[in-house]
Amino acid sequence: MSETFTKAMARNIFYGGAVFFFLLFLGLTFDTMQTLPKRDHRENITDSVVRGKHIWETRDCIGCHTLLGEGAYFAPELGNVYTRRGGPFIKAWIAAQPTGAPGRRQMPQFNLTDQELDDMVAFLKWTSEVNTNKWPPNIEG
Amino acid sequence: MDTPHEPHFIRPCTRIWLVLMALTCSTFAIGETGWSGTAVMLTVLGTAVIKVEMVANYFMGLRRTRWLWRGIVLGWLILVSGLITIAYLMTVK
Amino acid sequence: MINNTRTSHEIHATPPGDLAIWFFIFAELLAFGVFFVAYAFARAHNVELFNESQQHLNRLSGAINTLVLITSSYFMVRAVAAIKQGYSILCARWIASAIGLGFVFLAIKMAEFHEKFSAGISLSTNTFYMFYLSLTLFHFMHVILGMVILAAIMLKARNGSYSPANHTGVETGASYWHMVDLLWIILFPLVYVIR
Amino acid sequence: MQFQSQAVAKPYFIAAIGLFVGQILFGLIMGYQYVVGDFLFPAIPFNVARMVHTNLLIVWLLFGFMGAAYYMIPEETETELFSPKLALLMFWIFLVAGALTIVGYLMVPYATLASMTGNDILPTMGREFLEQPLITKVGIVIVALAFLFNISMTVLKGRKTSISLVMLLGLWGLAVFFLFSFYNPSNLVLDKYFWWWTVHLWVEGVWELILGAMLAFVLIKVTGVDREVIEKWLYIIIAMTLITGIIGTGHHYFWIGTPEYWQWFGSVFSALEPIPFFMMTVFAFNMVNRRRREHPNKAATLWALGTGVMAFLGAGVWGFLHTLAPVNFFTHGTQVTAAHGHMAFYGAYVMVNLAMISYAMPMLRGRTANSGPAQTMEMWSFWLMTVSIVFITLFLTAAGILQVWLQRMGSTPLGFMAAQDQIMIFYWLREITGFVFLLGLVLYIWSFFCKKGEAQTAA
Repeated sequence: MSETFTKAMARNIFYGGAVFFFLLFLGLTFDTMQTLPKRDHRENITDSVVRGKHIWETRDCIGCHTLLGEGAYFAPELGNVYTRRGGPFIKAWIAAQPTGAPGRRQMPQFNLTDQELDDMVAFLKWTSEVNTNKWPPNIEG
Repeated sequence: MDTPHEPHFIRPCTRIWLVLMALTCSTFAIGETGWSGTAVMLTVLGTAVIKVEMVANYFMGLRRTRWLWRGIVLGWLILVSGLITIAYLMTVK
Repeated sequence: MINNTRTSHEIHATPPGDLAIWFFIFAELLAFGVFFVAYAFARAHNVELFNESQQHLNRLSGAINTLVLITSSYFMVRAVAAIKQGYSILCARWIASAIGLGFVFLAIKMAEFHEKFSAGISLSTNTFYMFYLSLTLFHFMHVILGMVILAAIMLKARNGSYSPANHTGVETGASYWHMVDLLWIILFPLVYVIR
Repeated sequence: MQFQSQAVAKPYFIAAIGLFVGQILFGLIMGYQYVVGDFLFPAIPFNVARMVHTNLLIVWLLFGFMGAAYYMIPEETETELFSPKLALLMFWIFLVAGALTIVGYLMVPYATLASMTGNDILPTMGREFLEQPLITKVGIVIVALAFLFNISMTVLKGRKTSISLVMLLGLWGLAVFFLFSFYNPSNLVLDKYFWWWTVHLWVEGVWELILGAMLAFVLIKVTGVDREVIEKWLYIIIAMTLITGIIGTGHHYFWIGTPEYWQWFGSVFSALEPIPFFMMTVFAFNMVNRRRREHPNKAATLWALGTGVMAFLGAGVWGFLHTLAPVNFFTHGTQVTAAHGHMAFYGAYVMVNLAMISYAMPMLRGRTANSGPAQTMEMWSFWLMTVSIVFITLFLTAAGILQVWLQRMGSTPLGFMAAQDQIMIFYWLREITGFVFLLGLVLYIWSFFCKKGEAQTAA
C-alpha cells in the first residue's frame, strides 16, 4: 500500500491545491471588487464619514462593540445603531458617558467635540446603509 | 484497462464509451423536448447515476479494487443524487 | 513496485494511481457534491426563477462538451492500456489527444461564457446564474488543472519514464481526469436539463 | 539537545509562558467585567483589557512559533543556526517592543497613543487584533524578516526536510499576510474584506502549516515512526487545510457588505474545514499507536494527542456549528463566536505550543524528560486547563444560544443589555471556570521547578 502512496505526490497535491484554490480566491475577490460599489455606496463616503471612521478607530470602539457583527461582544451592535436610535440620540449618548451606575458596564468619556460627534454619526449612518444581505436579523442587532 | 490477449472484437472500454455517448445523447434529447415532471427528472438523474458508475468502475478502474473504494464513490453518489431527488420532489405538490 | 501491473481478474487493495490523488479526488467530490445539493435546494426555493433562467442556457454546447469530456476520458483509458503494454509513444499520443479534447472543451465553454458575460450576466445577477457560473467556472478551472497534470505526464511518457512495471503516474493523472469528467456528467443534466 | 544554537529557543519559550500568564490574568479581568460592569473602571476599561488579552495571545503564540522554529530547524537541517546572535537580539527587540506596547495600552488613552506613534501618517490602529501602534507593526515586520532570514539561511545550508520546508512556508506566509494590516482604506467594507486576509489567512491558513509542522516534529521525536510516513500525512493534511480554508475565508463575507454568493462559497468550503482537523486527530493517534519506542516524556505525547482532539473540537466542530450562512445569520457577533474562538485557539495553537515546549524544554535543560512527579504535575495541568476550556466553551455557547433566542428571535426581541442581564449566570460560571484554568497554568509553571524524583538523562 505504501508504494502507491508517495510523499512526492502528496507534496504535489499540496502545492497544486494551494495554488489552485488561491487563484480561485483571487478570482472571486476580483469579482467582489467589481460588485462592491453597488453595495457599499462608496459615493456617499464624505470627508465627514472618513473622519468618523478615524475617530471610531482611535477610540478603539471595536474593543467593546461589534460593527457589522465583528468586534467584541461586550456592548451593542453599532452597524445599525443609526436606524435604531438616530443621530441626535447617538451624540447625546456618547457625550453623557460614563453613566456611573454601580455594577453596570461603563463606556469611557472620550471628550469629543461637536464636530467629531457629527463625524461619528456620519460614519455610523453610512455604515447602516451598506447592503449587508439583511443582517442583523432585527433592529436590536 | 484490459489485457491485450483476450480476443475482443471491440475492447470493453470502447463499448462503455459508446454507451456513455448514447446516454448523453438521450439526455440531450430529453432536454430538447422540454418535458418536465417527476418521471422525466428521475430518468435524467438516473441516467447520470448510471453514467457516473460506469466511469467510476470501468474508466477509473474501481471495479477491480476493494469494495471500500467503490463504496466511497457509490455512497457519495447515492447521497448526492438522493438529496437532489428530495429537493426536487419537495417542489412537486 | 512489484505488484503494479494490473491484470484483469485481480482485486487490488488501492485504486489505480497514487493513493494521495485519491484523497484529493474524494475532497473534490465532496466539495462538488455539497455544491450540487445546495443547487438543488436553492432551486426548490425558487423553481420559477431557475426554470426560466435555465431556458437561456446553451444546452447544445453543454451536451457537446459532455461528449467531448467522455471521449477525452476514454482516450486516457487507452493511454493507460498502452503504457501497460509498454508503448510509451502511443501512450503519449493518447494523452495528447485527451489534452486536445480538453482544449475543445475550454473553447466551447469560453464561447458560452462570452455569450453570458456580454449579456451582462454575472455572479450577482440572480441565484440561478450564481450557481451556473460558480459551478461551471469551478469545473472549468478543474479542466485546466487536469490538463496541466496530463501535460506533465505526457512529457514524462514521451521521455520513456513509464513502463509496464511502473506506470502509477499515468494512472494518477488518468484518475484525476476521469473525476473531472465524472463531475461534468452530473453537472450537465443538473444545471442544463432537469427542470 | 543536538546543536548548541538550539539553546536560543529557551528564552523564547520562557517569554511565551510569561506572556501567557499575562493573557490569562487579563482574561480574568474581562470575565469579571462581564459580570460586574464597572470593575476597574476607568483605570482599565473593557476595551483596553481586551486589547491586552488578545494581543498578548498573538504575541506569545508568535514567541512560541519562533522558539519552536529555532529549536526544530537546526535538528531538522542537521546544522547549527545561521546566527544565534541575531536570534537573541531579535528576542530582546521583540520582547521590549511588545512590553512597551502593552504599557502604552495601559498607561495612556488609546487616542493619545495613536497620535504619539504616528497613526496620523498611516492609520492602521483600532481594528480588532490589529490594535498595535504603527511603530510596533513596523517592528513586527522587521523582527519577522530578521527571523525569517535567519531560519531561511539555516535551511539553505542544511538538510531540507519536508517538515522544515512546511514550517518555513508557514512562517513566510505569516509575514506576507501580516502586510495586509497596513492597508486600511476609508471604505469600511474594503477594510473588513482585507482585514480578514491577515486574520483568517493566518489562523485558518498559514498558521496551520506551522501547527502541522510542529506537531509532525514532536510526533517523529516521541514515537520514532518513520519520517517518510509522517511527512506524507503532513502534506495531505495541510493540502486539505488550504483547499478548504482559503475559500473558507468566505464564511466571514456573509454580512459585511460583500456579495451574496459568498454565503454559498463560504458555507460549502468552511463546512469541509473540519476534515483536515479530523485527519490530524486520526493521524496523531495512529502515529502514537504505531510508535517504535517508548519516549520517557509522556507529558509531551499527551499534549500532542490533546492538540489533535481539541483542535478538531474547537476549530472543527465548534466552527462548523455556526459556519453555515442560515445559522450564522443569527449567531454572527454573539457569544457563540466567542465560544468557538476560545476553544479553537486553545486547542490548536496554545496546545501545540505547549506540546513543543513540553518536549523541548527538558532537552534545553539537559535532560531527555522531566522526573516522574514533575510529569505527573504537568499532566494534571493539562487536564485542568483542557477541561476548564471545555466548560468555558460550553458556558459561552449556552450564553450565545440564549442571547440569540432573546435578542434576535421572536416578535418582541430584547435589547442588547436586557438580554445580557438574562444570561449573567453563564458569565459567572465562565469566570469561575477561568480561575480553574489559571490554577492549571500555575501548576504547569510549577512543574518546571519540581525538584522531586530523578530527571531522565539517558539520550
